[in-house]
Amino acid sequence: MSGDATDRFVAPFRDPELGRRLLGAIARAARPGRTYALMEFCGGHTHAIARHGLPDLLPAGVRLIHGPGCPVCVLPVGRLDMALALAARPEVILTTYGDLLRIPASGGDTLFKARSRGADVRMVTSSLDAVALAAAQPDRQVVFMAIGFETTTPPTAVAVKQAEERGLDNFSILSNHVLTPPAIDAILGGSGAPRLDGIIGPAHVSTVIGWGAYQDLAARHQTPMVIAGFEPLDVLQAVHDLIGQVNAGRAEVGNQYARAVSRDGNPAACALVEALFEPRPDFAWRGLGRLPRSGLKLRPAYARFDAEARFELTEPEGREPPGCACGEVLKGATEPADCPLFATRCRPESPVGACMVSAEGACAAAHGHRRAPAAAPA
Amino acid sequence: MSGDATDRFVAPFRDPELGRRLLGAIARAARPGRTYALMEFCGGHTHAIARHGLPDLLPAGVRLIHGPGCPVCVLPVGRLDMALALAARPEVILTTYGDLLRIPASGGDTLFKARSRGADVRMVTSSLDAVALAAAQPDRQVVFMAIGFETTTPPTAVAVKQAEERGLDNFSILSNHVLTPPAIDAILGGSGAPRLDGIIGPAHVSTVIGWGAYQDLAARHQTPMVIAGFEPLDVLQAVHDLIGQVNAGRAEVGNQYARAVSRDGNPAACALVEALFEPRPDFAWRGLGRLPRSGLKLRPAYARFDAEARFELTEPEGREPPGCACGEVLKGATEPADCPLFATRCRPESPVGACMVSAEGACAAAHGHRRAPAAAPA
Amino acid sequence: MCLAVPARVVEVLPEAMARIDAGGVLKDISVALVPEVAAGDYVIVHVGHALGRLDAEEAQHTLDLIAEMAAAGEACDER
Amino acid sequence: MCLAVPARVVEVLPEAMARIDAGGVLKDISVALVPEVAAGDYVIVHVGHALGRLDAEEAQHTLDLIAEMAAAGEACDER
Amino acid sequence: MAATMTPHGPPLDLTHGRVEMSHGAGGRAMAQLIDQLFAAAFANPLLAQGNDQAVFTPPPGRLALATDTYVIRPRRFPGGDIGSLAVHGTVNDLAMGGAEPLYLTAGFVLEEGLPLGELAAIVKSMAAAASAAGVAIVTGDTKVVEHGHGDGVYINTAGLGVIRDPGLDLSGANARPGDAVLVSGTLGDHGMAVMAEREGLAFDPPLLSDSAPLGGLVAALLAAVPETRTLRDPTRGGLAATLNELAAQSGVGMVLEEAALPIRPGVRGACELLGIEPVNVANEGKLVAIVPAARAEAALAALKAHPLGREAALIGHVTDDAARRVEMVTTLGGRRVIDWLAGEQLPRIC
Amino acid sequence: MAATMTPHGPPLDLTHGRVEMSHGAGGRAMAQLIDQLFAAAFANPLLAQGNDQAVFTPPPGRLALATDTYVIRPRRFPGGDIGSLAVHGTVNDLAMGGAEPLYLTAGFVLEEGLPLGELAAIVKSMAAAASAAGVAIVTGDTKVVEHGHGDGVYINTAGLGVIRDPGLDLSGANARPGDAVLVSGTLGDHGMAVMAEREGLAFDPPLLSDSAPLGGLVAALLAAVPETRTLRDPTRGGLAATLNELAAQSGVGMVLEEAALPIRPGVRGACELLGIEPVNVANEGKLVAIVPAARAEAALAALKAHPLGREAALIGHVTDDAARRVEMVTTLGGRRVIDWLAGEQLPRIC
Ligand code: SF4
Ligand code: SF4
Ligand SMILES: [Mg+2]
Ligand SMILES: [Mg+2]
Ligand SMILES: [Mg+2]
Ligand SMILES: [Mg+2]
Ligand SMILES: [Mg+2]
Ligand SMILES: [Mg+2]
Ligand SMILES: [Mg+2]
Ligand SMILES: [Mg+2]
Ligand SMILES: [Mg+2]
Ligand SMILES: [Mg+2]
Repeated sequence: MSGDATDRFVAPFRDPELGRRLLGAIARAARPGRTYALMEFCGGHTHAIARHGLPDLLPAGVRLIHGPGCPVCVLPVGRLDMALALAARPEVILTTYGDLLRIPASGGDTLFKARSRGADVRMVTSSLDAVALAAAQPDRQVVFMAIGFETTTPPTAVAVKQAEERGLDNFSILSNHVLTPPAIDAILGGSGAPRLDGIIGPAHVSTVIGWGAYQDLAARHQTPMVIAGFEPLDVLQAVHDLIGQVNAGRAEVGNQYARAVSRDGNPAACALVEALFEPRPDFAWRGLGRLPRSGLKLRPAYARFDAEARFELTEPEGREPPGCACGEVLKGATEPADCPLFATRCRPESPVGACMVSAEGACAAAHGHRRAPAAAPA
Repeated sequence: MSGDATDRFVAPFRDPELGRRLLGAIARAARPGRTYALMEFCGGHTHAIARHGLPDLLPAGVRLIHGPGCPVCVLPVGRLDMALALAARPEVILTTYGDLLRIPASGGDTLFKARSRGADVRMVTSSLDAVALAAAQPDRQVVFMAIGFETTTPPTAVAVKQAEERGLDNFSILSNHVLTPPAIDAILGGSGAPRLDGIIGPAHVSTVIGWGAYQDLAARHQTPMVIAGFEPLDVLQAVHDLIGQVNAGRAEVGNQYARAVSRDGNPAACALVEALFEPRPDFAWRGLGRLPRSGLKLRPAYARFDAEARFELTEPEGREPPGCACGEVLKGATEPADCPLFATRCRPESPVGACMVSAEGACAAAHGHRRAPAAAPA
Repeated sequence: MCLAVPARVVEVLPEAMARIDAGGVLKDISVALVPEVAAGDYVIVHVGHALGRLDAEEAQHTLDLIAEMAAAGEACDER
Repeated sequence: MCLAVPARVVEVLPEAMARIDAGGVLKDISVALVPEVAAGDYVIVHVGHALGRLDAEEAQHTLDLIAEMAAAGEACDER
Repeated sequence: MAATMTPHGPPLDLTHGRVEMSHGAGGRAMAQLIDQLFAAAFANPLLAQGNDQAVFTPPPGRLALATDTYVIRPRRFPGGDIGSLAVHGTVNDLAMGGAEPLYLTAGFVLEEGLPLGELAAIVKSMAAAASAAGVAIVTGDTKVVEHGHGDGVYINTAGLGVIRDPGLDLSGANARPGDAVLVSGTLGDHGMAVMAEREGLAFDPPLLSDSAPLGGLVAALLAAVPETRTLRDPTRGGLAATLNELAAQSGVGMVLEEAALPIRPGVRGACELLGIEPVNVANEGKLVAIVPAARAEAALAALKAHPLGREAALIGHVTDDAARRVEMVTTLGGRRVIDWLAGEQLPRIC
Repeated sequence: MAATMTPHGPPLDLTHGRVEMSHGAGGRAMAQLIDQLFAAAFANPLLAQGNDQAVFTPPPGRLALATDTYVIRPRRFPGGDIGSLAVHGTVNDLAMGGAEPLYLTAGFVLEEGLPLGELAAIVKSMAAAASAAGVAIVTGDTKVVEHGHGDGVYINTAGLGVIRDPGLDLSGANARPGDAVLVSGTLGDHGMAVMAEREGLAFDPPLLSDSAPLGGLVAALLAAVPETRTLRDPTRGGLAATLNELAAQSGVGMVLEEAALPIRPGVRGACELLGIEPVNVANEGKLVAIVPAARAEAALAALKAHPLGREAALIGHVTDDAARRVEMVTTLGGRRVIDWLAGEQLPRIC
């Protein structure tokens, strides 16, 4: 039975022949002369689209616009500066997911650079690794720099719960968890963003919160949305469905990713998050500004696990990288290649902005996976 | 003026021509057929004698016997086991003089081996380095494994005083300081030791406590003693003087090392040691057994700097290395070369006993500096 | 960040852990978020946690829909 | 352990320290145990501390004694 | 590193002994370590010369010189250890130039505390790998660094080899538009076998590093296709780094077929799980061969006929892209650039 | 290590930049480090081949191969740094075999956090030393280890040299009873200059490491005394280790005259202060020569005529002691054995 999860849930959704036929169906569905501006909200979709080379295959009128759905890309510099300040404390071991280590903070500093200066910064692949580390190193303060959308919050909640059960007094989290609906609301309602004809909605976020969470948004902004998986056929089917809705003048929430997503999501995960976290009054998003009730912090009952309380941190005014158009890119208002620094001063090995670092960042996707223009030799 | 201390106090005391003439005087002074069994108490003398190749140059009747005056050689295994137990504590940085790192403890363990297992053991060249380390690492417990005769105790006292003045609460010492008069008393009065005709007395110990400290011993045991410096002409002059006393039937304390030693020594150093330290009821010496009032510990007023109190240590019954004749060698009862392990199982790179490790140990001196018999190939 | 992979639960382990098989790769993960999970179930795995169960029938249904949609288009073409 | 070397005090420093010259080697050591020491004095240095002062006249006196003793012996030989 | 022929005390304690600073201090303890461990395992006449340098008369032909340092963690991994890797990695760099390996030098940086038994096992593995690759370890060096300044053991090897064919030129600058790009087997086995150890992943079926000496495979290929343009082993940085290097060096582009890349299911699965790409994962027993298009089938056949090339594949071709891009046609027919890794991904895999 | 000819972003920041893990990951950051730092400093045609191996036609003659790894702390010391030392140490091991150095390989183990500016200075020093020694660094390797797993930088070099005289044999096995033992200058300057940095010692007059390439001195000696039996550089372990090695290898004994040993006052003073012996302290620009007794004066004259041998001295002779002891007649006329160092004394001096 080895590999059968892949056989059932991955391989068929990458089938070249079915893909070819689906692309044919899209080409036929798209009305000649009409433009379909579709935003893939999730960085996961951005990554999949680039990795499978989909833009070249879609009809000219179908334009895919990268959204702000990359948690590390939208994290404002001030939050990274907080992590750097924590990492500089000798008693602290700062743990986080690998994505975050290379993101430029104020002045171009990064957690990797902090580590090279001697700070104890460690990459984990699971929130529970951070808890295990705290248990193993009782004389150190282990801080988990928690980040992510609704997908990633429940694993953080499990970690806090576990730390509570194990009675650890040296574990805390720096919560940067954010919520997708306020961001989509801002994109659809805000100024400076392009007019969108439809949205490819979050995959694994929806596994947790359910596709029902987006119904109000679609209706309010009269914009169709299709929740889609991260395989290429998932994306193509969502594109097909959105074109169909646009053509029909509908604005519904479709669920292409029914194998993983239900209307209500994972109630156990939602309940755990609800028990531990509460919305902050507002939270800053790179590109989108401060959005009300868009970020989560631990409830007062769990304040002892909250690094902001434990270490009396306040969020500094971070200095965003000068010249970087990440904010505009994240709204879909600017194409990465239109940023003057793209592929010249800002390159994957020497990124200026977060969007060039994360594997799900729009600029990294544009630089690494597409047919990038060659840079001039140094 | 550079180098003038050497020109005045070292070079002339190594003068080959004067040495040759002094050796002639010794040859003439030694009565034919008579044996002069002279013990050099200090390891420093043992080292100097070997380093300058003196035994070959003395008349056949003059026999130099190595004494127990090597503080690391006489340290019983149980004290080293205490240091190893301390070093194994994660919060402890154990500091000590380099001589001690390779001395075999119970089961052949050493501080170097502990370090290779991950213990934080650091060599210092001054007691004050340990204090500086404690000041620099306030979150660690710095223990100074203090060892030595009256020479080395005042520097330890200065360190404790400095830690007190700087208000350090993470500095302590494991005192292994011992006193020379009880050891000389045991050698001269004890059984199992050879009959000695004279003693070459401690050099730098006497700088501190003065030559007067030995008058009672010389008189009581009717054995002449000459305090001597560590240069070859110092040793030869002392030998000449001892032969003269033996020939004349005298038993006085002579002071060959008048450039550094007075009758009363260094009163400031003595007063400081007196203020901080008190004699233990007894202390164990390898070879000589437990000698009353022969070891020093911090006075109760300084107990917070005493690692034995702070870490609630008791001295375990150490296991001396099986087969090692160090105890007998230290009393002068056995020659190193007569130990069955000498130069076979016990070698400088794989020492069995302490006397093969210390540069001042009788076995190391015999192995390294003399015309040792060749070992059989492994 | 939202990288997640499908896997089959090989064995449920104590303390809300399970051994999963993701494309021939075995790993121990937390199933604290899917308390009802059993061996043989399919789950979606994210940062060392099962986020939810996967429904093989729904997967097949989606594939059928895609095939139909693609075929419908081609049928149109053939006309 | 009782290794100690003669040195000349080059400069007395604050906090009971001094810079010494031992055969062309300069080092900062503690002079807490010889509080009265001054630049130009000779001291004997052990584990980073001056243990006591050295007396150049006594050194010369000892050397004279040795020379005398050796000469006396040789004079005897010549007899 | 040569034997000192000096008598020692009791033999090294390989059961409880650990590396101590004295083992690197140039004294008796170091001489003993060298005699009883290194000289005993690597024994050969040149090493036995016992001098600071090995002296020999080279065979006729051009010579090739290569070096690599091995800092891999964990030191043992499924399919090998740092000792065998330190031989394979360097003899393969020689083989990629068409050179037959003659001699290796070995430089060890040992961390205080390394169990002597583990060092002995590594040295034994190194000796066995050298013997299998037909190369002699003729001189060496041992340093010991304090606990906390190393990671058990780092090994540098430098290799000297001979290129017997006077006309052979396998420089990376030789690729020409139209040439075929081949790989000698599955991608990413080494890097993923190593990474899995660290990430607590297991494989069903088990995954082994591909670490192996490639001299025989190269000889077989060159015998069949002497027109071979260039060879390179896709180690650190994986296939992506190697092809970008070759494209830059030759001033060409390349296009690969995603569907043609040979990748084991376990490697593919682990890459999905960890969010990385098989083309960025290291190999230690694979080569990339670029041959004239007309010789592609012959080259493929020659590779497949060798035990280390059974899963060889033709994966793409060289283009005249002035921008020297390496691109890939995806299984769905799209195109994307295969870039170098930007930063770190698989630390310490070699 | 070869230049990749790949375009990069902004140049390395040598003022504030530090080594990061990405600099060893086989991707763009590593390629940039290699291009902008190593390839630029070491530039030569073989390195510019840009392949995994440097290929060349050797000159006629026998070849010599040597390697050493350099882990010295501090990395800069009076008279040199780890970069120049890594060249001198290895070319000297070649020179001791009578070989003229041709090529070096260079393997770097960089610790995360090393300031790039410091690395650049070390690389520059290495390039200057190689150029002065007439040797080209033709291939290399860079690894990066995590903070706390190295000590800034460790460098391995392997050297290939040519012995042009077909009759030359300088093996350590050639010493014969009656031969003269010479040393080319003062003992212990390197080890003591390094140790003094760590122990907070200063010198008046200042003491510099003797680190230097000895090829020219060897050539001068061999021209004057082609009958020279053997040469060796008394590095780690000092003169004592070197003479014991040679005694063991040749099956002879030696007797030295303490009064004949050339030792600077500062080195002697520091040895007294630290309780160590100058014969156990490392040198990096000195050689021991053993020559037939009848040629001792000619050898001494040849050494003294060279700038690196001005303080050369005849220090003793070879005996037929079957126990292969190295002994010393002390200034007072006594005798003692000069043994290997038993354990550690001067950690990390090379
Ligand atoms: S290319 Fe770089 S600088 Fe420009 S928007 Fe993207 S991340 Fe920012
Ligand atoms: S030779 Fe070794 S075993 Fe024998 S007495 Fe001396 S130290 Fe002990
Ligand atoms: Mg996402
Ligand atoms: Mg003494
Ligand atoms: Mg290489
Ligand atoms: Mg390689
Ligand atoms: Mg290679
Ligand atoms: Mg070496
Ligand atoms: Mg060497
Ligand atoms: Mg060398
Ligand atoms: Mg050498
Ligand atoms: Mg390499």
